[in-house]
Amino acid sequence: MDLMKIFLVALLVNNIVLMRFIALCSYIGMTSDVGQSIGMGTSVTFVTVLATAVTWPIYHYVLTPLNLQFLKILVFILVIACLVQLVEFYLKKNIPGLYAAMGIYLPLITTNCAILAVTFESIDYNYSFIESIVYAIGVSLGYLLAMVLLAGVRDRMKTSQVPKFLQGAPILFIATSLIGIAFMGFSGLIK
Amino acid sequence: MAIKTFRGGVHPPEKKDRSGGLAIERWCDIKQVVIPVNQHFGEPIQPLVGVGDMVKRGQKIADADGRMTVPLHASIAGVIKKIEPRALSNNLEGPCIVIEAQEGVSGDDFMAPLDAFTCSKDEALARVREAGIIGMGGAGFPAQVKLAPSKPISVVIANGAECEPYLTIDERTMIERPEDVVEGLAITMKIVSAPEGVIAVEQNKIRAVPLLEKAISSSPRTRAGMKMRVQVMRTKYPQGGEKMLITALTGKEVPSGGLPMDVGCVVQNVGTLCAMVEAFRDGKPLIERGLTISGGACKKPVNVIVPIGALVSDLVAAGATQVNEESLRKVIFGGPLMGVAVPNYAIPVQKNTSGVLFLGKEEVRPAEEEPCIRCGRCMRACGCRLSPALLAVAIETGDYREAEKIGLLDCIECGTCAYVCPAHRQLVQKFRVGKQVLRTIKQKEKEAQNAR
Amino acid sequence: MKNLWKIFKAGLIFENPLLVLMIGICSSLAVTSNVSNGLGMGLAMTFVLLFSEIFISAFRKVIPNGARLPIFIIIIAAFTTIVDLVMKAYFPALSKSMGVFIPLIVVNCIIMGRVEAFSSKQKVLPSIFDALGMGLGYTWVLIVISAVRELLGNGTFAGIQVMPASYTPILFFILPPGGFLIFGLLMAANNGIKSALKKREARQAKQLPDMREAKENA
Amino acid sequence: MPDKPEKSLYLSSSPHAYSPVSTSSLMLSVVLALIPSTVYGIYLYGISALLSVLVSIASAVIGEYLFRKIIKATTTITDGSAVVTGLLIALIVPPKTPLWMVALGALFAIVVAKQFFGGLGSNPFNPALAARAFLLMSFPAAMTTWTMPNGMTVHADALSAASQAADATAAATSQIADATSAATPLGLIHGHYTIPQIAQYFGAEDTAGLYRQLFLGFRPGSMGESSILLILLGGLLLLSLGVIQWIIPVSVIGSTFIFSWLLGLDPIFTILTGGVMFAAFFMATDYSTRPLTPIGQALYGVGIGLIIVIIRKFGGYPEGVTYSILIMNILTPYLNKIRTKKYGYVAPLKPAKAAKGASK
Amino acid sequence: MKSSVKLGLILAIFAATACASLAIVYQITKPAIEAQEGQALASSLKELFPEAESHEDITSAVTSTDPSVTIQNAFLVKSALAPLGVAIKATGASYKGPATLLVGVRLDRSITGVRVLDLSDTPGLGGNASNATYYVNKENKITFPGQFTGKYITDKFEVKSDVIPITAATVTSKALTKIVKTASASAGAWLESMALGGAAPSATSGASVKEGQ
Ligand SMILES: Cc1cc2nc3c(=O)[nH]c(=O)nc-3n(C[C@H](O)[C@H](O)[C@H](O)COP(=O)(O)O)c2cc1C
Ligand SMILES: Cc1cc2nc3c(=O)[nH]c(=O)nc-3n(C[C@H](O)[C@H](O)[C@H](O)COP(=O)(O)O)c2cc1C
Ligand SMILES: Cc1cc2nc3c(=O)[nH]c(=O)nc-3n(C[C@H](O)[C@H](O)[C@H](O)COP(=O)(O)O)c2cc1C
Ligand SMILES: Cc1cc2nc3c(=O)[nH]c(=O)nc-3n(C[C@H](O)[C@H](O)[C@H](O)CO)c2cc1C
Ligand code: SF4
Ligand code: SF4
Ligand code: SF4
Ligand code: SF4
Ligand code: FES
Repeated sequence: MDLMKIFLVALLVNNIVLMRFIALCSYIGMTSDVGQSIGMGTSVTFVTVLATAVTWPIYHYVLTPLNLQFLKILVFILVIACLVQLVEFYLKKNIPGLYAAMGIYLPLITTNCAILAVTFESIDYNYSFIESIVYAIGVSLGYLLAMVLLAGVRDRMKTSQVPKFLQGAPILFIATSLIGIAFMGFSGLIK
Repeated sequence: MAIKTFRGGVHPPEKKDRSGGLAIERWCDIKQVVIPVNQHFGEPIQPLVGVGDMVKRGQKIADADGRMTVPLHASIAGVIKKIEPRALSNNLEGPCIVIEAQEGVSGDDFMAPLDAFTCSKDEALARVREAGIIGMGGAGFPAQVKLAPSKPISVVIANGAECEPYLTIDERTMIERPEDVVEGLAITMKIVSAPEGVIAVEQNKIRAVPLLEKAISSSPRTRAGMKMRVQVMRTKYPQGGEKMLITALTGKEVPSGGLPMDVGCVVQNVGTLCAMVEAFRDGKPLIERGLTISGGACKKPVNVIVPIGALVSDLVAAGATQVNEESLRKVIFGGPLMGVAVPNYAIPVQKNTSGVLFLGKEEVRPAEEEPCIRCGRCMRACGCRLSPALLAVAIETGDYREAEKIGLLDCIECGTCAYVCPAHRQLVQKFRVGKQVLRTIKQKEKEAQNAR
Repeated sequence: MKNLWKIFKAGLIFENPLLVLMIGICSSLAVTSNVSNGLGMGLAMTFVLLFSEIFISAFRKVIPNGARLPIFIIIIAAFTTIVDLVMKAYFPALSKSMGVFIPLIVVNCIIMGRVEAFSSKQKVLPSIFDALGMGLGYTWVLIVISAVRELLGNGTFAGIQVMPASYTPILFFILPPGGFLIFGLLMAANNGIKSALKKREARQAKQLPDMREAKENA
Repeated sequence: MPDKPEKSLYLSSSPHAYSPVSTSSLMLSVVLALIPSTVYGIYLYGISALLSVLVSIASAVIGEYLFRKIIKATTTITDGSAVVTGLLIALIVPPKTPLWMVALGALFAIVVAKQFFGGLGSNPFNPALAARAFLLMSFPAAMTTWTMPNGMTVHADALSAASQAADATAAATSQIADATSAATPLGLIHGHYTIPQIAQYFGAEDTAGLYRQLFLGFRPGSMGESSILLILLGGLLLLSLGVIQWIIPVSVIGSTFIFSWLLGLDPIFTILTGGVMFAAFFMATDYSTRPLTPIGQALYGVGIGLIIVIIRKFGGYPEGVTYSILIMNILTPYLNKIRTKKYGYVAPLKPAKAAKGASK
Repeated sequence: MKSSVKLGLILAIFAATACASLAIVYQITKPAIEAQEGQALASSLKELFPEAESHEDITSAVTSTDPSVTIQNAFLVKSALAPLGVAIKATGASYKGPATLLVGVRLDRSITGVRVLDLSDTPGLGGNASNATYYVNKENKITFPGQFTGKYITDKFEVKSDVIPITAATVTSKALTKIVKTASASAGAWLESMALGGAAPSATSGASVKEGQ
């Protein structure tokens, strides 16, 4: 049940995009099309979980014993960068179908803040390995959810006559504000 | 008898009482006719006569080879004055043969009678073609093509729905010539070898029903074992659309992109049936037709039979009807929901002109297009279960793939959606344009594919 | 000199990373529910940006193209860690309230973007001005957003009660949706100003030849 | 005739006839349907309720007018949608909400939730509910302070009997039972009181009596939701005029009923309280924010019901309806993709067949 | 091949330099960070126990009486002469996430005070628990955590009976009350086990604390 709670809080209550403002650039940039938003979202989910599974042991079994916790930022970002390279390489060679679907998004992911945030927070919150993985799944599915929802709203707005001064990014942020208002409804759910 | 209908549709004010009680008049004393050469749906045909030729009534004056063609006949006796492009009721210009009555030129040139029940099928089809018969309900589809289906037919439907407001000519035809309607239905059934014939009549024309039933029971064809009956339909637009009729009567749906024969049906307008009877019984080609002239700015509504090619302005001048020029705002060929607005009424009556409406001030509201409020009325009204509001969005955003999925090509352009839209969205208008665009896109794709 | 000034100015408005280039947004909004956070984040960002640009510009001849990105990342991560440690040591309260967002500076697209686009190709001095322009452009936007949010949502400015006591704070503005709304509006306002400026420039450009002609005629 | 007759003829593409129903007539019927509830609300809460209605409508209409003026767009206040939004806002906030908050909410609804997205028909989120959520977030205390209707007294001792410690309840009930502020039935059930206790509190002899009282509308709450009877009256009017269709109200109310029963809540109590009925008829049916397609609408209604029940059962506050509709609003674009099959739909050919067809 | 070795070498040099310089910075800031943490603790302990001079970490000896509340730290606070009481830093779930409180308990089992260290609940609602100007009792200007001062660990700690809730934030109020109750009970249990202080609370000492506030 505790894992469920971690998951739901990460997914809905503290949605990484809508409530925490993380990974906004890709949220704004990659949602003009539903397919694209799903592609980016699933790619991020995949890499986030993988990254958490790798960085958590590194921190607890390498950095901590060596008393090198202060290298966390440096090490994590490099690990994630390498990981993305490896994943790309692996997919290209072994699962071309998946590569075709995710490949274009992978290079964009290296510096996706959501991934890094999850890896840091799993450490900061003192999560166990399992909890960290569940947290990573929750956060990244929350990212996927937010992406898909905005893509839907954008689809809906295609024929709207948005006032000129709001066209483009401004109205997307305002739409996000309203999606966020709706998401406040989840805020009481997990006590 | 259960009243049948389809899902959706609307019920605009009928306004049929203006002319519904008036007997059909003949107004054939016309001095000049302007006969459009191509009135049918299909390949163009060529004039067979030249300027100055004298022609008899019923003489063939244009024809061509080709499956989708029908010949054209002179509707009055006289002299060919001109062969030139003229404005037509579809707002385009097309070649017309102008015939002027002349002293001393008279007489009919009809074919010999033919018994549809004893002649061969090919003979019968040839007769239908030679008589120049096309669908009189609207589209003008060559009748001999429709009567030679490549699939077995289980029912022939006589379309007496006449769902458009104002129009009453089909109603009058059924009241005044029920025997001819029944005979025409029987002939059609014979040609397509259909076991059943149904005359579909909207409820607001219920008074035609006993007359038709009497005609059926007293018809020699019934005695010979042909099965015919009358079916009352709910008064609702577009009940007369053939897809709606078929579904209401048989429960089957014409498949997307298919034809009525795919579900074993043939649909014929009652006027077309009468024309077929005349073609067999009298050898008379399709040279005249009945139509309703009505509308708020029409001071004298009439149901009238006129020669094909008669200019509406001449009919007015001759006193067949009267127009209130003061309040006249719009002239429509056809009914108010599917008809075409024309810039003036010096335009000839065609084989498929079922009515001419003079609309007045109060009936013409210059509707300003407002934003769609997403009320969904259009979707509920669409007899084809399309989503006009979403279709319009797809077309506006240029997403033709989505538009095709929603069913752009299935739209029968009945205009119901635009009729009900509280925001006065020009829905069907967008779809007409959109269909053209989609067809060209598909054409190009096909070409590209063939090129590969 | 004029050139350097131009580089500096670009980041403030016309190429403002947040409002115009739309990068580095995420970490920015999260911390803007009060002014001190906004200021702290802005300065932290500027610090990392400045030193990353300086170092990368200085070593640009040494850094091989093939290993460019990893080296950039190492440098940026190093300065981010420094900021993180320094804040923990000397501004513990601020560090605590900004949480994970300080470490996240490392992936902020502004830094990688500027380093790639600018300092890896330019000399040290212009890089400094670019970093300062971009950093301050980032900082002022954060301050404006957080000022509006704090004022409306809490009635205070940098923690000091500004609104009259009778003012009922509109909590919406310090909650996340309020942040999105204010940022959207600020972006819209900036768009408006920009298009107005452009129009004026266009008008001036049109007038210029006329004036020249007029002069020539005179 | 001064000029040639044909010059003055209109040319337009068919159809040449239009149904008399217009946007403004639809909006007017909604206002009409809301009048019984509004009048009853004013009867319950007095002149300040009337003021609240007026201020809300005025702010909405003026806000719409000024905004359209400023962005130099056509004036749209005559379509009446701003009136509906304004009226609805007044009906769904606590009756004694300060007027300036009501006005602020109406402006938020019209400007941010509606006009920013392009105005009537383009807004993805229900403006009135966005305003309610905005107010609830902004002024949680004011938005959860309810007023006792005129002439209503409650039996606070019913609640004290429920609590064992006498001194403890004194503090609690003195808060709840003071003259102006009231506990709503929903608030009480959320406070873990039982339905018989609530019945007693409202002076009903038994549970059935409580249901009857809730149905007729004698309880604290927002103006619009008070009387289920009058809501049904208005709803039936809209149904009979064809302004709304049955799918959404039925699926919202039905699914709320079923899910609350499944989760062990009292289903009748659930649908009679918290604005479920009001929202089902007047707010979930908002044209521009609900799905257009029948299947989409059914799923939308079920989704609303499910979220209402989840929030009521597990949520930290009794709020259910507002958020559930707003959340389902986000899904509307996707629900719109679930269409009924068009007339004569034929499944696309299987690839093999299609290839054969193409090669022919 | 050679070039890639060179690449790797340069990369390694950069990485090593970065690590080395970070290590230096870390060494410089480390005392400050630790001092910060220590100071923060000392000053909040001082707030709870004004006479405090030193403290002793007893975290491992104190166990929580309620599994849903975790005890982060526990300290035995001493004046120059004798033990004063126990301070407990405890975390439990609140409306939006974990909340952390510091609770001080005297030897006479009365609460010296409650500090909200970490709370992420909605500002204006649950967030009012850490708002120094939000009073649950307006006449006497008592804040939500303030009302616990002077309570005895044997009290009921029941919201709406002896604990006044924050308006419209019952969830937060109950959650925080539970943390206070658990922390003080755990402190009491530890005191009991060490046989420190009098078990029977003296009425006067409680009253004097109240007046002192
Ligand atoms: C919307 C719509 C309404 C129609 N209504 C009628 C009608 O009421 N009566 C009619 O005979 N044909 C009507 N038609 C034409 C029929 O679909 C069909 O083409 C016709 O009945 C075939 O008979 P015909 O070939 O003899 O004209 C309508 C077509 C459409 C698209
Ligand atoms: C459409 C609408 C939505 C509402 N949404 C809620 C809601 O979700 N939760 C809620 O507590 N109150 C809501 N209210 C306001 C209620 O007046 C309020 O919730 C209060 O609890 C009334 O309680 P009662 O239904 O038990 O009388 C809503 C009112 C309306 C008309
Ligand atoms: C946006 C929002 C935020 C909320 N935040 C809190 C909160 O932080 N703490 C809390 O206890 N309740 C919170 N609530 C819940 C409501 O205030 C709810 O009415 C309350 O918990 C019910 O208890 P009460 O009204 O009996 O106090 C929040 C509600 C909303 C709508
Ligand atoms: C049946 C019906 C329900 C409506 N419900 C709402 C509503 O819940 N909220 C609102 O702001 N406007 C409502 N309106 C008014 C109008 O549709 C609304 O302002 C649009 O959402 C604006 O685009 C309603 C209108 C109709 C016809
Ligand atoms: S990688 Fe992160 S910072 Fe860069 S665009 Fe994507 S989300 Fe924004
Ligand atoms: S063609 Fe038009 S007018 Fe004629 S009957 Fe059909 S719908 Fe009615
Ligand atoms: S015009 Fe087309 S879309 Fe409109 S109602 Fe008729 S069939 Fe449906
Ligand atoms: S009827 Fe008109 S306003 Fe209503 S949904 Fe259809 S297009 Fe939109
Ligand atoms: S999304 Fe760009 S900095 Fe995080």
